[in-house]
Amino acid sequence: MPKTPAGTLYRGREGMWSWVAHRITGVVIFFFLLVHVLDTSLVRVSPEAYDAVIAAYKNPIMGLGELGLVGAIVFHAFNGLRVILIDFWKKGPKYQRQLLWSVIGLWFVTMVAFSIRHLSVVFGG
Amino acid sequence: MSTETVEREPASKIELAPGIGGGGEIPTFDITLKVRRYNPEVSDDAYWDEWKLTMYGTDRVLDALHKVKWEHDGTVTFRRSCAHGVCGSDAMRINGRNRLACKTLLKDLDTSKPILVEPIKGLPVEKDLIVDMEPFFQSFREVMPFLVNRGHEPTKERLQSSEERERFDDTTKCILCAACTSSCPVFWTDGQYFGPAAIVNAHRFIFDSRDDAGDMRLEILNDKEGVWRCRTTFNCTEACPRGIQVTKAISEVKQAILSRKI
Amino acid sequence: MANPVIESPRSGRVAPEYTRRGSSKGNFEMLAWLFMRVSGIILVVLIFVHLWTSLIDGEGIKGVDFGFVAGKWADPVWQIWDLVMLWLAMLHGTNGVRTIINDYAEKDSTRFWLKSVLYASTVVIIVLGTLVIFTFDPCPVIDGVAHVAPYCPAL
Amino acid sequence: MQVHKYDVVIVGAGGAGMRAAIESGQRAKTAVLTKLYPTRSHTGAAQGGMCAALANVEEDNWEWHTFDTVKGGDYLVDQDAAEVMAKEAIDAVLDLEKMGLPFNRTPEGRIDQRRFGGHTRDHGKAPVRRSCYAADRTGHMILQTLYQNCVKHNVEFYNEYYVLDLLTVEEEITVDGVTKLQTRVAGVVTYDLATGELHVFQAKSIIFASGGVGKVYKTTSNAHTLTGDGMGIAFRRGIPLEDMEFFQFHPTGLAGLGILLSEAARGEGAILRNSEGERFMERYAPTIKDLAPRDIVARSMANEVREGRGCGPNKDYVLLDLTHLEPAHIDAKLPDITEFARTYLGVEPYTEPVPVFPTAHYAMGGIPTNIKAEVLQDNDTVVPGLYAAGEVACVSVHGSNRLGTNSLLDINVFGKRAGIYAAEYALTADFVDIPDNPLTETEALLDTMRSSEGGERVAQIRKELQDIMDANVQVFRTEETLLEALSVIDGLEERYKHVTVQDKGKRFNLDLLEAVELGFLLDMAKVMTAAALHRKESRGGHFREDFPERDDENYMTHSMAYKDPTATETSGVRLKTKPVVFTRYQPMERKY
Repeated sequence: MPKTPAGTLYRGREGMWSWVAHRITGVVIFFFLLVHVLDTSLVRVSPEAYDAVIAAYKNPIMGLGELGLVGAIVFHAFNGLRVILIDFWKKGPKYQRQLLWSVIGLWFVTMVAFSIRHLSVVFGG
Repeated sequence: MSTETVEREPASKIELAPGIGGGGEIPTFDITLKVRRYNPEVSDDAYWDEWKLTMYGTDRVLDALHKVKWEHDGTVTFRRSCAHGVCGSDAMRINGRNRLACKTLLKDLDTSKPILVEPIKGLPVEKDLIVDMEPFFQSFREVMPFLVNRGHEPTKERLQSSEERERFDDTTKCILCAACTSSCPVFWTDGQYFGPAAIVNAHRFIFDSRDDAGDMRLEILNDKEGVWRCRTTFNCTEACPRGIQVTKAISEVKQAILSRKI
Repeated sequence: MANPVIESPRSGRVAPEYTRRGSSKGNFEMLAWLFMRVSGIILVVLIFVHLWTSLIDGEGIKGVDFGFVAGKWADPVWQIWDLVMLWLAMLHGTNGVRTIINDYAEKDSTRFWLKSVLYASTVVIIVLGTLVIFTFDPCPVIDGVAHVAPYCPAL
Repeated sequence: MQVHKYDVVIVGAGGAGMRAAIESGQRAKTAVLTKLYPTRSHTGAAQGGMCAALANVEEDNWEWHTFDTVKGGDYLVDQDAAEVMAKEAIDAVLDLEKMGLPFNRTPEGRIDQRRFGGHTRDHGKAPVRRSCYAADRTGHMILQTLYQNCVKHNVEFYNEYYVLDLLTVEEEITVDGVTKLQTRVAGVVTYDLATGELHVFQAKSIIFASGGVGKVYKTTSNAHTLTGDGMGIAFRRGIPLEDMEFFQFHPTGLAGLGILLSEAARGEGAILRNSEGERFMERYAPTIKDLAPRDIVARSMANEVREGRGCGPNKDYVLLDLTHLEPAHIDAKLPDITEFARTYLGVEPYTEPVPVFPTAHYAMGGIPTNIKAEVLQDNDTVVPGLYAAGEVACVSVHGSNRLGTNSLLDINVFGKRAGIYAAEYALTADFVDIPDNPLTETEALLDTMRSSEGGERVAQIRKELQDIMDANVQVFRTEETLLEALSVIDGLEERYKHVTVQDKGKRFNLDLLEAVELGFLLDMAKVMTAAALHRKESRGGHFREDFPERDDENYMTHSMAYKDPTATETSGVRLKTKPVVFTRYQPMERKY
């Protein structure tokens, strides 16, 4: 790229920010996936090794991390379905904004339900 | 379109509601205009310049720029021509979004804060608000943006139904201002992407019932820099000063490629 | 004071950075695009069920241990499930990261190295994961010591 | 100094320039020079349509079209040219359709047609549907279609190359025993806006298609870039300008802004009302009312305002009423202009009438040409290799008042002719040698401006020029207003010598560009005013209140304005006359 003086951030709207979020959550999930396959592979090393590592997932801090991860996955999934609707449903492009608000609504509901269950497990007895 | 016109003769005289047809004193207000300046003849660095101006209610951003150029600083440089949104010369980034300066009324912006004006993104800046448009037009030229018809040339016009014409009406509105292409986050990355404007202009011919080169255009846009780089961010649709449903048009091209390949 | 040299005539001359580097033949990008959508839909189902069983069902995350995995993989359905999930998720993710590299790597060499690393790790992870699923032994004997679990055959 | 060699060089990339380029590019080595980018030209702003007697929706023929054009131009039209235009209109429309222009269609799939001001059936009996259109962006579609076809035919464009001078040489020739000086053209000098360098384009044929001069007025529908450059360059090089006193004011410009609302609005049924709610055009043109030609409507509007029936706080505009039309109909036929009303005035045309007032729109006059688009250096001597088409030219098909849609037709018919004849000439002719030191005058012009410290601002002089032209050389004129205008322009010209540009750089020095353009504007304002002073009658777009009648005995002639520093009483403009060509229609009273 030739030298272009950097300007302000482009003020895109829902479509652009959902795409940014989609990219970021995608990368986060991908890196977790790499780690997750590796930790799961420990089952081939020994049950103890696997249990030791998995125990780490059960501490409260990791519990919050899992919450974040699930949040990322749920958003990526719902927004991915939105993108598919935009691509294949005739009226998708027209309703892309409403679709995004639905995604956010569904995400919120899902995450509230999941948080209640998951945090009570993590922080409960 | 049907040819019927309203044949009912309008009344010779009507009562006009008081104050009808706009009017009244045109209010004035003060604005701060900040323009991103860059002149490689003087310095390699860009900087912000600002002016305080008193403007009228019907003034547009272009009027403010003209006021600066004509009354304050003649070196401020930008392109413009028709000044009412049909020539596509003055696409620029106003308060962070691509707009035509001649179609953006100052009163519609938040005048309590400085109004930021920058060149459109992703094309090399040449001076102040002027960017090199050649890469943009190159992409346009590459999609075969012209009618190709292999049939016999009729003596009169080719027939086309209103429905067939309606199919591509939206994409014929394009004025090649580059607001869409330079609003696309994918285009900003490396400038290799064909960009929304080129696809819009391909769409205009792909869906024209008189055209025979749709397959070739679809093949061109099936490229790695073609439609598949579109990430449906809708920045292009929102930036288009002509209200073209750009993202939808791109989607339709994607589907046309898919349905032909599979 | 920099004195810019602007080639002339400028019209019709496109800055080299913008000249498209050859065109791609074939439908790879189209297939990749399509794959993202198809795999995406399948993954939503696979992963949501996976999350349900691991994080919500039973004791939630606290219930996950070696035994949980072993119990699951004793059933071939779950083996296939996880296998498909592994492959689709890895390919989906790899393709996603590939587009990101394509978008943001500025130099060809950077792009090449980043992609090489990406593809190598993808292969390693997919192979490793596949092997783990297929060679998994729920009752391993390590250093002559047998793993003890209710589902293991009594010695 | 860089010298480029082409068979044909076209100055301007609007409708006429690109139409010519499509023809010439396929026949000879052609370059198009434009100070903008191709699709930025003002052709794109034309809305309503392009007339041709296709007879797709009702009976029509090209002779009626010729008659309407002649009558619309108040019989000052050269009828041979009008016949060519009306006859070739049909092919011009079909050519565009075949190039891909998306015309609106009839239920049978043919090109749809609608009514337009001054276009009538059978010599004025009733309005006729003759205008072929693409919604209300016909000009936009023509411009895009022509550019698309230029891309198709690989036409070479030099974008943002501003032509500043025409290189001419004079040679003595003897015709019928009379010896005179024949002007020959060698090429043009251009200023590359991106780099600030001068280039010479040597060419066998040169086509001027650089558009109009609307920016001499303040309230205008014209683009900022329409500064009469082509006319100015020709004038400075000794070529006369024909009929410059005739300038068209379009009736329906958005009040105060000048942005155009197409005549198509009235073609689709919109009407004009004054402050009393009266449809006043019934008084001025009882037969075709609101669809009378533009000069008549504009004058009627100005008269309503003058007699105190204007609307608004200053009673300075009238209303365009679309409220009796179906919103769906408006959306289908007039989407862009209703958006203009909403965007720029905040008026909702469905429910509220739109404030409008005449806006400076089109120069009927220009560089004189014959029907082959060849430029004339006097009443009958052709300048070999020099062509002009479009608004910059005066063939004269518009006479003293152009009919709506005939400009889009003009550019297509005479643009095509210019392209063909220019290429054919170039294939047989030799290059004329570039004169020694071709850049001297241009360099001097630019250097003076760049180095001047006189402190006069371009914008200030231009504003004063536009103000005086708006006030004194508008719809109504008198000897008094014109003389005053001329003396003001003289004063401005004096001040222009001390004009200072702030931008001293080379790259994209648009400050300098505006200063140069102002020079052309001043020249053209002077020519227009002097020509208006010369014509002591009222005809078409030129209405002298001190001579309110048409005077066929003394003024059934074209005016030819020559640059002549000795003509001090008219600021260096010498006026001569040129006979009008009559073929089949004799002058009659012009009533609608």
